[in-house]
Amino acid sequence: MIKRLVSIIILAVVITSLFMVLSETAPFGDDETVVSHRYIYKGVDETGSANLVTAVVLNYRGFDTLGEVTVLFVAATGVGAALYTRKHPVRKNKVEASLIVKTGSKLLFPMMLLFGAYIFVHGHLTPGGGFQGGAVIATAFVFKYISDTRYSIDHVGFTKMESASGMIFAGLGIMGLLLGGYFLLNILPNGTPGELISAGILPIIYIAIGIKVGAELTGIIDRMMGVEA
Amino acid sequence: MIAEILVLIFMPVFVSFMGLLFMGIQRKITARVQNRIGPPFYQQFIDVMKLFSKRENIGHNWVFDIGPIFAIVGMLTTMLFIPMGGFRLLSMDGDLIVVMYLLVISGLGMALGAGASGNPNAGIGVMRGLTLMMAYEMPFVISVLAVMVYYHTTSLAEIVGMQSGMWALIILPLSALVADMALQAQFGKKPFDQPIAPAEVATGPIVEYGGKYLGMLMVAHSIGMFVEAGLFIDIFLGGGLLFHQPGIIWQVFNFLFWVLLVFALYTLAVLVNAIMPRYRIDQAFVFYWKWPTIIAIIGLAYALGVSVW
Amino acid sequence: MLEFLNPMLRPEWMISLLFIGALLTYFAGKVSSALRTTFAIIFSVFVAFLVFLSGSRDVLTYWRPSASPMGFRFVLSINALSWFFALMISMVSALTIVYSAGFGKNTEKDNAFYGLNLLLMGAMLGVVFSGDMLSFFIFWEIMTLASYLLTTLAGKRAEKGALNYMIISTAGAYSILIGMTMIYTRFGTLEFSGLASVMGGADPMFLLITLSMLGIGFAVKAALAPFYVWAPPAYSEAPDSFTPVFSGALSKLGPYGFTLFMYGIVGLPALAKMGTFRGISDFGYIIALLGSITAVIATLYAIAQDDIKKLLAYSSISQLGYVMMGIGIGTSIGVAGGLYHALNHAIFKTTLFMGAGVLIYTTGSRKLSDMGGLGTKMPITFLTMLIAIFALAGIPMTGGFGSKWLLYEAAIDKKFVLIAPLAFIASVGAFLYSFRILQSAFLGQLPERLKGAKDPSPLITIPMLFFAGLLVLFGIAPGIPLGIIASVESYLGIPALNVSTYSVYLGANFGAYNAFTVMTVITLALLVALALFFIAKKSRKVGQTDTYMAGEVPEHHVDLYLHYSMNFYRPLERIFAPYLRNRLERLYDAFGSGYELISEGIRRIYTGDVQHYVYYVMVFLAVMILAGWWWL
Amino acid sequence: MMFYFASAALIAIGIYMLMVKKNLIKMILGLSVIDSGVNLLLISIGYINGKTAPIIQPGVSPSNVVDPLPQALVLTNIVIGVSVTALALSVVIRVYKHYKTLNSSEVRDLKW
Repeated sequence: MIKRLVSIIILAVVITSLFMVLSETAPFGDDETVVSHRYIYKGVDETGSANLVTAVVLNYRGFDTLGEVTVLFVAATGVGAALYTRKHPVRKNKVEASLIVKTGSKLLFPMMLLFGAYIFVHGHLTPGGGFQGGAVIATAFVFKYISDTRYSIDHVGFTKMESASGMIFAGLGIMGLLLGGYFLLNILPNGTPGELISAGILPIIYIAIGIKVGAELTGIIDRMMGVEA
Repeated sequence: MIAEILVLIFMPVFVSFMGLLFMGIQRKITARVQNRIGPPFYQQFIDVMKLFSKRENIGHNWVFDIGPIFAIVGMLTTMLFIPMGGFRLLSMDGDLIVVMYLLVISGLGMALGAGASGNPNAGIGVMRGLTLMMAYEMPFVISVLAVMVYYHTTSLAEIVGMQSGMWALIILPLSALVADMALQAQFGKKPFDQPIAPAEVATGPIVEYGGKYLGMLMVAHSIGMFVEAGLFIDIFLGGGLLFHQPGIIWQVFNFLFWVLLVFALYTLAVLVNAIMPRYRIDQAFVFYWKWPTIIAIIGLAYALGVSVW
Repeated sequence: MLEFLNPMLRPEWMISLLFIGALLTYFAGKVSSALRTTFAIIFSVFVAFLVFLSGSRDVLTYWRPSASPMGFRFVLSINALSWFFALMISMVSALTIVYSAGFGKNTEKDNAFYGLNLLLMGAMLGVVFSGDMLSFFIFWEIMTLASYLLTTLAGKRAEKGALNYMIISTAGAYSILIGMTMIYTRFGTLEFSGLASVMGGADPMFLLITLSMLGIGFAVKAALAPFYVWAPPAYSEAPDSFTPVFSGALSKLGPYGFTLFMYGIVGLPALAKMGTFRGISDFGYIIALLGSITAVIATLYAIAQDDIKKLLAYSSISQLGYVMMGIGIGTSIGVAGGLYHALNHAIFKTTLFMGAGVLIYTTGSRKLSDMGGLGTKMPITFLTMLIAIFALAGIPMTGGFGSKWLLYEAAIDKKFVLIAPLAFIASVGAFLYSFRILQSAFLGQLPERLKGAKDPSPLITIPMLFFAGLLVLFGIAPGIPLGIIASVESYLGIPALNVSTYSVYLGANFGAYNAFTVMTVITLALLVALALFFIAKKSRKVGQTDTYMAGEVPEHHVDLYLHYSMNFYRPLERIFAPYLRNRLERLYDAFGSGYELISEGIRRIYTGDVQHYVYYVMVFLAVMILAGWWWL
Repeated sequence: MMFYFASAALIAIGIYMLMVKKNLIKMILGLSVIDSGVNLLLISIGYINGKTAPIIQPGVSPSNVVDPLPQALVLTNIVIGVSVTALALSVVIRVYKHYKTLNSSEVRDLKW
């Protein structure tokens, strides 16, 4: 009990001061920062992407995103390593899903895939992008796993797809290096902002990221499902 | 030039002769102190004659032969570098430290020869000799250092020259006292005759030597007596210079006075020898590193204080 | 005649030749061992020859790598001081490589041995040739690493000693690094030539701190008083054919560092600003005092050793104490004595360690009490070691006397009544331990199992004979090395010594030392003694065991009793034992275990419970925030 | 202001879970809660009163959008958070297999 009390006191101190500092230094609803100013006013012209967040993520901070993808990849690898079993993991039958779930998942699965693809293809136009689309795709596979106790993904195919998309990302970056002198240079024309085919290489990258993230997250889920605990 | 060469030839002969004579006399004195009759004073000459004319000599190997040769070489060389009364053979070139190192040649050569003999008694004797050397060098070096610091020179000739007014013995009595204590061990007299202790290690390093080897060692020893005593005289007793006028006559007188001083120092050591038992080697070591060293340090501090401030 | 070599007489050539040679040697060993050994000998001897030829001509080389962000220039230069040390180092290293080739072992380790030896030689030359602190430090570290690896080549037993060496060396290197950083932040340059002009004007406190920081690093290599604990195990456990370099050449880098920084860079006037004691700077006086104390302590330890390499290791420490004493005193005589003694020590200690290697190879034991009577079986080894021991003990006729004499004169000249007696006593002690080697290894009775011992191959004896010859040459003509040293002194801005080929003249207050006169007199006396010896009846040779044993028959216990070398200085050891029970080692041990105890205590906060760690983080955060509120 | 308060509360709850709960899964949940709190905090720092999402389209002028930078950062943070959670969960699975417990104070092999 005393432990909880102490932790509450400590937390009160930390959080209160955090709150106070925040409301002093960055009052809620204040104007944008200097860096953002540039992004907001020049972003569309410079990148051709209507979605400014995408412009920041993929163009201005594209290198960060590559790193981020790497982190995800390392995490997936780590999960694989932590849950490694000598035999190929065999899913144990738990509770058989009900008819409604089975039927619903069959109905929804292609739609969810399509929706995920829509999200990452339109990453430069609407809210969303490769990561979100990938997550939606992974969710579709979760449905699959829930509804069918014997279902398992095609590991080889997924791995190949993931590698290929990763290589597309890195390859685009290197292409920029070769053609223009620095990494991830936008080598395609910007086009008209707001149209589907616009914003240079950004849609391609987002497609690659979407596929990669979907494959990785599905891989993680597969690993965790396959554990005999 | 001719005179100098004559002196150069005459001096070693004279010194070894006088040394043997003194050794004979000391045997007589010791005997009288101990209420014995003792051998005649010329006994040493008879011994040396006999040893050199012995028909059969026994040697071991060439290193063994080095011993007596080096003993004589070391002593002769050292003798030529110290001022002897009025005669300064090569001492203008000489330096106190050079002399002290030259003195070692004889001992080291002796130790080499003794070691090569392969007799354990010789080994023990050498060990004792070296240990004793380390023991008495401590107070001796400090007291000599006092003299060098006081006169601010390391040249023997300079030291002798600077004592023309007053002997260092009077200015630095403590250092002189300690140096005399060290002289007892340098002479190899009781209570510091552990290296050659006849009753324990069959006279130590020289146990294997006989015949001409022993004869050479006796000659070396007699020269060594003059060298060791002469060094003390040069450092503390004004080099035995009684008359400071130039001229060959005065020089001879000075030399005779020097020989007299050597005899006096030697007799003093012999008298101590006659009535003393022998220390164990570690007792001797502790003795030298205790009282004489403390006295020598006080003497050195005194000399430093007088000369610096 | 050798004009075509002129373009190669540049420091960067010599160093890179050795580094390339190290690689070539190592990989040649994979092909054939004979090729490897030939390569090693050719490269080392050739570079030693180049160093010899380069004389003391002033060659200054600047080299700046194209992408150096800080804009440092790497400077290599040859001047009088560095040439003197480079000559010493290259001579010892090259001849030791020749020497080790004589043993002709063919193990995989030998590849590394020769390669590392060349690397070490290059690094040592780099240290002395470098003209700025950065390259000095880089070469210094390469040197430490190479010598550490070489030491570990001896196998399991050497590892502890090597680790000790590495740890203390690393501490010393950090100390050097700190001093270097302080100098750089103050003056903005690391080049010696630039520093020499500005360091003199620095305030005394700054000089004292930087010099002490650098000095700690150099003192480790020079095995000076509180830092010598690594030396005995490292010297004695290192491979037998590496110890000559270790003790002969590598240890000289410590004195080199002191000389360079105290006199070459800071200079005498600036040193004097730190406060003087009877005409010399306090800093120098402390170094000199530490040196003389080291000399005495190490001598006392050396007397008690039965292991020949350990004895020589302690002897090295003691002799380096002399060198430091001379360099610390810093007068014309003192520096000359120190540098001369460094040269002499390099030569005679190399010879002695080489001889020790031969003895160990022959007898298969490092214990002196296992040897004996080898003098007649191995006359060349005996003679060379005898000359080296004469030099070590400072007997006139060998080089060792001149340097010791200069050192005493320097101490007495300044009336240092603390230093002079210590130096004298250490010298007397040197007679004791050096005679122990002679008595135990070469004199006395020959054990039965060593009947077949004989002198080793010419590859081994020639370097030893060369060094012994040098010692005798220096004994007769001290003007040859002292002339070089006089030019070093004038380079350093110290009044140069007044020398001619045969004699040294120090001034009115000192007797001159005329080596030629001494030599002549000794020769004359020798003639007299020989005449006396040969006029008398010829002696009959009898067997070694045919000695006076008071009626005992010696056959049964020849090995055990007739050879008196077991516990040779037992009485002396008994007296000193209570005072010398490895006090310093115990001090370091206590420091180590105390540190371990504290760390053990700190480690306790890692309870293994993740939640505790969360607590630590949060408490720390809260404390920081509260402190922040408080202060702001 | 509400958002600041909510995010602070979320962070506080997450840390409280870390500090008090013994169950490893609950601790990971706490970590996720902290994650959400931080995300919310970043997003609300970037909010500007009366402006809309940073997507330039007809009817939305650049002077009328909120700060896109924190949103991009949050995007990154979400991915990192997912990675961390996945890795932590898999480690917990491993821990459970090994120790047959999820109680953090019983898993003390890290001790000394």
